[in-house]
Amino acid sequence: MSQTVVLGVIGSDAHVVGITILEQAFSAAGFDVINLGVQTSQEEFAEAAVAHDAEAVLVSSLYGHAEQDCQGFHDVLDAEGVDALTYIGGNLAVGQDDFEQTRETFEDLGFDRVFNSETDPEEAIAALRQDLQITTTEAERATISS
Amino acid sequence: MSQTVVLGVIGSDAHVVGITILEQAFSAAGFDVINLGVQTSQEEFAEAAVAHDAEAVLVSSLYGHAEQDCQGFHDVLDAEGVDALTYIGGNLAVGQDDFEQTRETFEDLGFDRVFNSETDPEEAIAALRQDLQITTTEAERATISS
Amino acid sequence: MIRDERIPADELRRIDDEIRSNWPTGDAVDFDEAIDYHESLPAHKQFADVLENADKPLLQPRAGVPRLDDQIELLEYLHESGQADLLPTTIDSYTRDNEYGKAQEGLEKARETGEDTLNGFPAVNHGVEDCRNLIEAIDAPIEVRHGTPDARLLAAITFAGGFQSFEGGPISYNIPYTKRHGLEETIEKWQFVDRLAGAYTERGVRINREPFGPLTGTLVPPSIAIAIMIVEGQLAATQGVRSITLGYGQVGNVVQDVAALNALQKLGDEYLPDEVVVTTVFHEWMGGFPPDEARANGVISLGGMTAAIAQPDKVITKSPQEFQGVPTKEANASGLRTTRQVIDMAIEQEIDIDGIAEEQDLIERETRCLMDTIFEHGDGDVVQGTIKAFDSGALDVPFAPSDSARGAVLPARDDDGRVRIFEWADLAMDDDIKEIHKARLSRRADTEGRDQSFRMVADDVDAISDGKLIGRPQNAGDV
Amino acid sequence: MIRDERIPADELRRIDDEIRSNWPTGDAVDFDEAIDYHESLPAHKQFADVLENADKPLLQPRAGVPRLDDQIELLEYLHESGQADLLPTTIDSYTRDNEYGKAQEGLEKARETGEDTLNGFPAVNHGVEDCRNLIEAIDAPIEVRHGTPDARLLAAITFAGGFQSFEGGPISYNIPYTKRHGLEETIEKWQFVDRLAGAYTERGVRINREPFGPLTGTLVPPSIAIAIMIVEGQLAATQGVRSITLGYGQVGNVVQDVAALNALQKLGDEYLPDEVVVTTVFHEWMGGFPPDEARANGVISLGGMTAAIAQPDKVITKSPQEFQGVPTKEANASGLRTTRQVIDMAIEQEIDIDGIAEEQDLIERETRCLMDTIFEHGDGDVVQGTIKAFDSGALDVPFAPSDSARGAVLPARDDDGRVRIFEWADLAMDDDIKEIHKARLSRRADTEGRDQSFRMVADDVDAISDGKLIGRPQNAGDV
Repeated sequence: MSQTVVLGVIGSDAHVVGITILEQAFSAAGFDVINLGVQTSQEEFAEAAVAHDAEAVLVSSLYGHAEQDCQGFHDVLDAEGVDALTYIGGNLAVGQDDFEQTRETFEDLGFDRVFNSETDPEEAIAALRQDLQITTTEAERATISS
Repeated sequence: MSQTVVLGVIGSDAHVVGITILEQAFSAAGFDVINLGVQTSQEEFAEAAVAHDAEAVLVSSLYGHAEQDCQGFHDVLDAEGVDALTYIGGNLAVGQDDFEQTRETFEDLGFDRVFNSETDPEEAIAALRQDLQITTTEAERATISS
Repeated sequence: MIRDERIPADELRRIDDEIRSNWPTGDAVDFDEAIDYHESLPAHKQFADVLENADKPLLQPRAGVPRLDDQIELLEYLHESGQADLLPTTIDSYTRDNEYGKAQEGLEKARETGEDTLNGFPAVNHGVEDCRNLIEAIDAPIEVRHGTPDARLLAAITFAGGFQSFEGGPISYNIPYTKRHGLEETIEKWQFVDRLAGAYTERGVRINREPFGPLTGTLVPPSIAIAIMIVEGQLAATQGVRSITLGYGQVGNVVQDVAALNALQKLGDEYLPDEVVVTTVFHEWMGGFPPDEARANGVISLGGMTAAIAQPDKVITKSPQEFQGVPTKEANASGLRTTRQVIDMAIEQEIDIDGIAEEQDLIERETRCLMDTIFEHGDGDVVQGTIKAFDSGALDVPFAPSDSARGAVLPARDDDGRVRIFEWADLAMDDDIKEIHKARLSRRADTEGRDQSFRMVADDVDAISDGKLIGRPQNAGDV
Repeated sequence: MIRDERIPADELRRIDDEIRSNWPTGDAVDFDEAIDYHESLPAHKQFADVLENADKPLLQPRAGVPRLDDQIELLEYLHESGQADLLPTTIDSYTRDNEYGKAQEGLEKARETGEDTLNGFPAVNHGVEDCRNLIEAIDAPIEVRHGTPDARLLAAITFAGGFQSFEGGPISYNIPYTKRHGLEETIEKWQFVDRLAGAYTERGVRINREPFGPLTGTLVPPSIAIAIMIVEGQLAATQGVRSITLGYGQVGNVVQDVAALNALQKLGDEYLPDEVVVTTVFHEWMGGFPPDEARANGVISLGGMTAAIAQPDKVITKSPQEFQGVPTKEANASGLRTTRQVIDMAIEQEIDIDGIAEEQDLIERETRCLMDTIFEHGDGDVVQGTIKAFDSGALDVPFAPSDSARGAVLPARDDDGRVRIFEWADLAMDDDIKEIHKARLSRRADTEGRDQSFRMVADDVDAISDGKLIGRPQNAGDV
């Protein structure tokens, strides 16, 4: 059985291109992708994670307000009983000169992994496979059958 | 017999396009044109006017230093015994906001007519015909035979 | 069930009364008086006539600020210093969301502080009289540009206010702009807008309507854009609109862009009723811009060059400050003049590029596939057909944020930089056409020594802002 | 009598000794040591190799300031912020007039005051060591650009100083630049320059030579420019030069410009000896620019577009501040990046324009007429042929200030904007070719409802700076 990931753009951000490409990439890699689209609230992420028993919640943000949009996000997930890995990626801070600082900020907020906007989808997929302890072989089988 | 005009760019100015077009226009209108080209000194104008017994000396200047270049020009012409109409045209002053003032400056220097850079060759030709009292008919005959 | 049928006159009046009661400025609208007003405008402010009779592409920028006097000053500047032929009035976001109360607050604050507290001109709040003050102050035709799913009150007030051109449509102002508006809902709202424009038209005041061609602005395959333009044109024509400007957003490949503009005009003329005058508008590149004004000027100029060759009726220009958002008025005027210079230098030249006819033929065949599926989905009714085709995925728009479109279709550039379809999902298209796209993308994959994949899509999305047309892999890139 | 013959080795040494004694810095030139120095330079500073092996057009700006550190800073900026592939060092006017004393004064004043008291880099005064300091500081190849009729000492010092490319030639740096230098005189001087470049070449250090293609920069008919390029290429080849870059200045009609660049490469390969590697350089519009940076960017972009289609080996870029003279370094870099963006977006596209082959054929036929007349005038000797053909007017350059050319030929644009010859004077050209030009100009006259006349010439000279390509009469102009 394939693993499910929930994907969406948080807050009032309407940048759709990134998650469209992520959806393709994770689907091609054998994951079941629930794409919530743009302008997704914290509650919608939590509800979808519960409804689909998701292994991971992938949050995208490109308009520079990710920190505000993610305040209390992990409390909401906890309250709904979501037990999933949480990743966030994109342009996470306006004028992010020092990405290591940004990474720390979002790890402190509770995210398991933090990616900048230059990250290839493959990198996120490899990380998720590692975190979920999926062997490459299994994943490759999934890709071939997809 | 056709009338002779001497044409040239005064001083160290190397703008050749304007006099090239003037040469064509005056030739087509039936004048004999002695084109001295660019970077012509006051003395060269005077010598050519004497040598060719010119009816008119047409001075062009486009680089903004005409006033300096023409100081004493009419003294040089007088000294050589030149008895010809003198016209000047082009960009006669740097930032010539008030052309009437520029016209006055050059009339004071001794020029019979002063033209700005927007002047059509036809206008200068018409002025010269008037000043030389050439009838249009005679000039038109000249044009046709040229 | 909503269908492509003209709204009856009494229903038009009923809705008109209803929507005009949504905000106090609605009261001032008097249809008969508005007709007189339009008739009083000089010929050079009659939008449709000016556009349709121009002998070269007319240029129009984007521009909108909250206060009337600022908007007048801005448009005067763009007209004089930018030499814009047609002018815009871009509406603020609150108005687009029908939040007239918030727009009012913003407008009042703008008047108090002198700052631009709204991102556009709140025409509903300004009301009929101030719209007319704008129309009278500017010596050129002005179009309303916005992005409003329910633009009924905006239309009622701006039409009465003397505007004679109105951008948007039920698909083009829904799919790329909002997440949760249903298509059925926006079609109904826009039928009213078109019907109102049609009512003016019937009385001799031709309101020009302009569906928004670029859609999501991100590598939209020409045939998808053209099919949606035709549908919106048909819906408008049904309601009595007689001057329709179909739009198309530059993809950056000159042959494909010229072919697409040709196809847009040809299919528009063919699919729309004879009594409609069809014109075209070309949008300079709507995707990501380079973060550098010098490079942005290059992108703008390629648009000007394309316009000089294809000769659309209108060009919507970009500014060199596109990357950073709303441009200064100087940058906006600069984009206009750069475009004008390129067009005027190139337009008298005979530039016939090989392969335009073939590309146009392909675009037309694709568009017909989409139009056929809409027809079939709706059993002959274009409204039902559009709703159902979007629902089934037979019609789709790449990178659509809206829940009303699947957004499952994915484009990628071929080896020549033309936009092809990499992921068809359920898009209705003949197999032989799919094969052509596949072969073209395969050639690119060969050149780049990689498989066709969504990586190409991602690379292509960023390519122009990174200084190239095609998103080649980094290692195969620069020397 | 001067002929197209290689200067003997002893004569080369004699002249070299003589000219190096003209200014104290000449002493430091040591040919064998200079060869070692060139060999020590890394591959990416070997001008000819970099240029000849590039897979897309390389960009090069114009730039020169008096002080070494300022010149280093300027070139570094253009390389990094402008992304220039090749860099220039433009020489000051005093050096061009061989007034090294005045140049020295200017340089010393520049060093004292920090102001740019010279309009370029006085390389002779700087001498071999400081030239090498410049070469070493900049991570790209650098060309010497000037406009010097007698450039012998400049060549001796800059070649020894590590420069591997040198612009100019006996016709192209005479006819458009000065009034009173005889052709025989400049040919003799440039034979030495080429012979010296040939001496380096013989020792394995290929000095690239680049005749100045735009000539007077004002509507020069392509065939006239190409014929002069071929002559200068032949003269250089005779003296042993093996890397020659023939130049051409944009006229603004895309078809004619692409055809001309194609013809330049083809005829260059054909007329020059096999052992010469012929490359081409395209100069963005050298005529009058619009007094508006936005419009200037449009002119620059049309050049970029043309370069993307024709793919010359090198492009010399203009800046948006061209109208006002020497640009700031920012504007200079901006012109580079605008050009780069247009080229990189368009170069992978297949843009085959109809009529290029026909236009190229016409240009080639015209060029052959001119080459034939030169051959005949010189009884087989290209030096004598050139001198005599200019003298008789069989070879001529429009708007030439020099007394060495008649300057009686006059160009005008045809109805498509291509540069034709309106006044042939004594130019040697087959009658059927003249008829073609006449017919094309006649079509324009019909369009404009006026006779063919010098008014067209005058209007065309100003057209691009006025925002158009063709100088149409005002009354038939804008709406």
